Amino acid sequence: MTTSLERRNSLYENDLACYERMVEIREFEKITNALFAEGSIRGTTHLAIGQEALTLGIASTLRAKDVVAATYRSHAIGLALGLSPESVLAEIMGKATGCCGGVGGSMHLCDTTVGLLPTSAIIGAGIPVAAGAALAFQVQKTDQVALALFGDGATNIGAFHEGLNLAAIWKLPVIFLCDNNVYGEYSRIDKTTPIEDLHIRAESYAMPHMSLDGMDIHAVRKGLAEAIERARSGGGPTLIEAKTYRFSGHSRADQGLYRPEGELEEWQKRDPLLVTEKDLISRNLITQEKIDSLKENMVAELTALAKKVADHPEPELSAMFSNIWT
Amino acid sequence: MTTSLERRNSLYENDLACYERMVEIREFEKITNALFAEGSIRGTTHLAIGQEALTLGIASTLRAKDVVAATYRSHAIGLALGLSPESVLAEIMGKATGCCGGVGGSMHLCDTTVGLLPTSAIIGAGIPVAAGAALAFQVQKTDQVALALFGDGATNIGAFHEGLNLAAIWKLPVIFLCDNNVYGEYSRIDKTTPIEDLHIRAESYAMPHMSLDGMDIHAVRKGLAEAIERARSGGGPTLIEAKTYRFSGHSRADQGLYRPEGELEEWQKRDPLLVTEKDLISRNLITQEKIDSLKENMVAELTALAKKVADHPEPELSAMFSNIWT
Amino acid sequence: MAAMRFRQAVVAALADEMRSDSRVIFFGEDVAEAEGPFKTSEGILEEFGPIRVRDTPISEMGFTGAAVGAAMMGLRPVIEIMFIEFLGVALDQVVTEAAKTRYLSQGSLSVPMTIRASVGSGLGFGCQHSQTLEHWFASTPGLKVVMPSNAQSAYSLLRAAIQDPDPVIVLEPRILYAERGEVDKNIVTHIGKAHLRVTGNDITIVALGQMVNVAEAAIKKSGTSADLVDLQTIIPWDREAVLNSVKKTGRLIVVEEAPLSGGWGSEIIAFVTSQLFSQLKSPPFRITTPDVPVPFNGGLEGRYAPTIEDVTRQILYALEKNDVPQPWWVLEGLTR
Amino acid sequence: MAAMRFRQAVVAALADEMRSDSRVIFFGEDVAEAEGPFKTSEGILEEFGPIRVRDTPISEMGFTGAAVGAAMMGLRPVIEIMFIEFLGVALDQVVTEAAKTRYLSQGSLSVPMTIRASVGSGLGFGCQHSQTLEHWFASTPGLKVVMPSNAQSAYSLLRAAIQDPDPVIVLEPRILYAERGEVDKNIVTHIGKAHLRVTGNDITIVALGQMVNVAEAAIKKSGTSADLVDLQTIIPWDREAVLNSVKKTGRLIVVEEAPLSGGWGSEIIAFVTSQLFSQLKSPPFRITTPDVPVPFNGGLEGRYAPTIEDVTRQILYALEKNDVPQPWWVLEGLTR
Ligand SMILES: Cc1ncc(C[n+]2csc(CCOP(=O)(O)OP(=O)(O)O)c2C)c(N)n1
Ligand SMILES: Cc1ncc(C[n+]2csc(CCOP(=O)(O)OP(=O)(O)O)c2C)c(N)n1
Ligand SMILES: [Mg+2]
Ligand SMILES: [Mg+2]
Repeated sequence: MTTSLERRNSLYENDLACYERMVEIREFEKITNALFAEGSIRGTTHLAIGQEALTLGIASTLRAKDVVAATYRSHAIGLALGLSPESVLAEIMGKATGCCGGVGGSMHLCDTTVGLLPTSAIIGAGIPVAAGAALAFQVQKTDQVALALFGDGATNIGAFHEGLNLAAIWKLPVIFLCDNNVYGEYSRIDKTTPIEDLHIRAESYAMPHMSLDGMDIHAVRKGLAEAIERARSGGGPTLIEAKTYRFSGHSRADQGLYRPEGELEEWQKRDPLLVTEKDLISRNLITQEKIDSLKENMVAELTALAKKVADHPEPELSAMFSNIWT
Repeated sequence: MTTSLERRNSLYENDLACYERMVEIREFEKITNALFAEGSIRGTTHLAIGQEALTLGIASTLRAKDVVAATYRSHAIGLALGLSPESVLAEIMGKATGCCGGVGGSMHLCDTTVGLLPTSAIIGAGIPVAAGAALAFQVQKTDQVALALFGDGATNIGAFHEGLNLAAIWKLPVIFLCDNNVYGEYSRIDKTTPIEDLHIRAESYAMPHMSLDGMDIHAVRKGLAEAIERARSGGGPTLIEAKTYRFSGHSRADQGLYRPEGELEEWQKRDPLLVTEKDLISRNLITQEKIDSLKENMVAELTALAKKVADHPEPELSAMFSNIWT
Repeated sequence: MAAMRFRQAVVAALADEMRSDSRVIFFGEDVAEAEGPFKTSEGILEEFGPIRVRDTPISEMGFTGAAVGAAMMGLRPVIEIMFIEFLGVALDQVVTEAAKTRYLSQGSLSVPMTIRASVGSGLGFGCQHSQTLEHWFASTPGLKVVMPSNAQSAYSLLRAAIQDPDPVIVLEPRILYAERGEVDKNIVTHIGKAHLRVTGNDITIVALGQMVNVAEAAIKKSGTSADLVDLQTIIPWDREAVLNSVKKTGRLIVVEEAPLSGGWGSEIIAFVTSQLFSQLKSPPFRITTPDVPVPFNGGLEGRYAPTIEDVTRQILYALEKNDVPQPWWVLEGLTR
Repeated sequence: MAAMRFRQAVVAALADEMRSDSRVIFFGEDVAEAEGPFKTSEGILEEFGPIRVRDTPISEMGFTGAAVGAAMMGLRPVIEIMFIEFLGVALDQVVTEAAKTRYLSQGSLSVPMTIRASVGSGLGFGCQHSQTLEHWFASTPGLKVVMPSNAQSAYSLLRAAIQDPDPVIVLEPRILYAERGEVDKNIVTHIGKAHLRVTGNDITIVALGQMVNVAEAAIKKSGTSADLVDLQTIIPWDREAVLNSVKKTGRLIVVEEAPLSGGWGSEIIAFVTSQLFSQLKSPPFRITTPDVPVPFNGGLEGRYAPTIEDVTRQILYALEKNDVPQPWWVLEGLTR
């Protein structure tokens, strides 16, 4: 069985592998949605359909020993960083075989072998935590970096302001990556935020910042590489705003009906899968037939996986009493 | 006995009265410091010596029905808004005659007859509260405005970020007045904040902003008037940074020894009292003799007041159990 | 009398208060246009408009503080905190500002604000979205905290909270939002007053929120004659009602959706013991959750809060043995 | 053995840990160059340098969260929260992030951070700077909370806290910073273990922080033979030590610098009552502060926390009457 680290390492310098992982995420999210609808998943889910280029750009640019503090919108970043569909789905279904033993659920994934810190379900909480991880790297004089992945809506919470200011004044090796998918729950970002380009908030901390096309993995890699290089070389933090779009609803059964007519369709024209497929085909790295069969196989695999995971063991009662205090 | 409101109203269109109030504040703070040193005041004190032009600029520009959410550095703003030296000193000395009946102390002054909300000893707390007061004015369709007075260090707390963003998106009639006196406790602002001009943080909220000379009452009035006019006319909030300097230590017995050689002296050349005296003399509104006698009398008055307040009654035990719940 | 869901009772109470008092405004995250993540503000924006009903940015400290300021100026703000855990980024405004305002202003200002927050376990939201956290508001003179247990108390308590001149926190058991119940709009509930849900003679059971329903079922199941005191207000709780019941029964059990360590029930036990020591026929005790984070897995979460079966077992043990039963996790050897 | 002030014991413990463990770092507001608002980090920056010892912006959420992240990565951060009230703007990072990390990472991560905060009344800092607020951390599996009562425990508990693999909050009674005491650096204190300050037979008195000294004086003054249990750790508290003492004495009083409503002592009373009901010779009770904000005026603040005189009165009453005395504010007709 391949480990998370192996799955992660397979992505480097391999655009085809990254594309396959994007397809995996897309189909995984669709199946998760179906499982939730049929009642096989309790609680909630937060899908990242349409944002696959962003998570893969992160996973194929950061090194496995760098760390990521992400959010409840966790499946995609988890799979991208290397967690297996089995360990993620098992966690979402509360199985003992899940990456958190089934006690975490959809909002809380964790796998330290690929640098995924426990994802937080509190808006902004991961921002100072990532700064703190970077502080440790600075003190330990390693060349690791930390990355905080958060949404557009999170730029209005106090922890964002305090975390960025602290990282700037201490020149910490951390990247603040804002996934601007246009919505915070059911609110369009312009309803809650008086500026359009969120990355300019970095000016308040004299921090370098940029915006990039979150639908294009190359653009994500390029911008991220620049920020990582700065962080590793002692240049301090960067705020990156990735312009993306949440193709699915916010969570659970949300259909996203509050979105203006045609907005989704506009963005779907730049579906990261399409963008990547065009690129790969033009570089003769893949054919349409391969793409079709790849997707078919992925659906088949994940459908089989879902059946298999459904039969995985539930956690023992003792799991509820473990890992609380030493 | 003159009321707070009368003392407040005496300031409007009266530069001489404003100057006298500045002298009152200066001498009041000195005596407070002496009383603390000799042990007649318990707890702590936060003086605003050197910042008299700012508090008087506020008091003579805002109307009495507008409200102010200020901080533990409360004596100066309290006296400027109209509270009597007796009610302020009595509060600082914990007397039943204090503006909070002696249960508040130096960090907590309040007088709703002149719009002073209970001053908060928590950094940044008054910022969203002021926005909320402004929300009430907007809903009630009055033409009142709210003003939050806070320090340079407070611009690094989450409540600053959230309060400004909320006020901007709702276009609330509120003025955020940052008293940049260069220090937050014992830390020079540049040690904790990567930018020099704090007012540019308003750009994060597409909010109008300005910086002004906090040592010159005319400059304070001019900038404030512009912001107030905008707020009253539905133009929303403004962030104002008043450049001032804390002549005294942060609190209690602090001597401010951490300040760079000569920095205080540089700023003292622009002592707001000197600046105002020059102005008034040049306009033949006062003479040096008058100034000298005014200061002499003020010292005498306040010295006598201190003796008198020392004999004021202590609060009854019942005060401790009053005004908690209805 | 009308049958409605708990969440509809919340909407009805808010709407009735907004109709009868123009000072009442309402805001929170996605409460206006989206009508609330739990549909607890259906139709509110439509009826009362965007001046009085607003969506906020994701800024709990900002909008909670704004409610404090607006309340000081004479409005009656009602805010929604989607999950009680989110007050962890805004607690200062509630306990250090709002609760101290009347005191510091010597009564010249008050903070008549209402904070509605969904609480509790049972829906698979995980350890950061499933706690009740009443204890955050304890030891804070100036605050009041209530928790409804059905549609009727959801309606009556929210109306009482909005009318109250002090800051009131309404903790709504999320798991009950979909529950149907009869609501009589004429029933007026007073903050600080408990409701005797069941009356009996042999034992007094004190509960709150969703545990009231669990306790009621357990009383039936065990076939005992018990007083079931639905506390309704946790701060300040109805000492008189509890003392009177225990004077009658001589026995006391508190059923809590709160951990063994730190749960609110200890105060009930301690106070009653100090006051009625000689009248107690058997040791009073608490039935609580174990000292663990709320687990996600359905099987585990199903054991987290006291269950009908376990409460039944403990009631019967107490009455038969006149002694204190062991919690299930001790019996099953899972922890001390 | 060395005589030093409480605040110097804090400095000594931090310095000794920083010397013996390079993973220990320290930051907070004005703790480096200014050596701490209460001079609790004298010489630390000078000895350990600006990489390990830092001043922070006024950003409790930011730097508390940074400590959480640094601890996850293997450092042992110690942070100073100047006044415990300031955690009201940062509680989320402590109770919802740090306390859940070990659980959510299934033990692959831990958060060995120490939060030092000054607490308590008596110095005229007013109602927003004088509380103890232990209850904010209650009901939070994963956290530990300790409170020293003199220079010795200030030293030993801080060392134990820094060495502990879990997040530990050290609540330092501000009023004790200037107090002198003997410190034996070889005395090792374990988190979760109480200290029997005084031993006797007739009654068990449980106290914490500055109240331990008040209780000790009251025991002397009343001339009673009492066990005085200095809890030292409030979460998780030493159930065994308290039970053993009450088994011996049959009587229990808790002396708290916490309000009648919501104070931590209720848990001690409730637990002991459930466990030792039949062995209790008289009703256990609490001596607390009244349900009021901490008043500024010296005369009023002097009555806020239990005084030697009042604790003496209540101990004597309990032993003579085998009953529960009234709090002073009831006797004096000030409130119910
Ligand atoms: C402090 C806090 N407030 C509110 C919430 C509820 N909430 C969960 S997700 C969400 C929207 C966040 O939007 P954004 O930051 O854009 O991230 P996205 O969900 O779009 O990825 C909100 C408000 C929360 N989890 N934490
Ligand atoms: C949340 C919070 N953190 C820390 C403090 C302690 N504190 C009191 S005053 C102060 C300095 C504030 O500096 P600034 O905002 O510049 O205001 P100034 O004192 O200079 O007027 C600090 C850190 C506090 N009161 N509240
Ligand atoms: Mg978003
Ligand atoms: Mg300052």
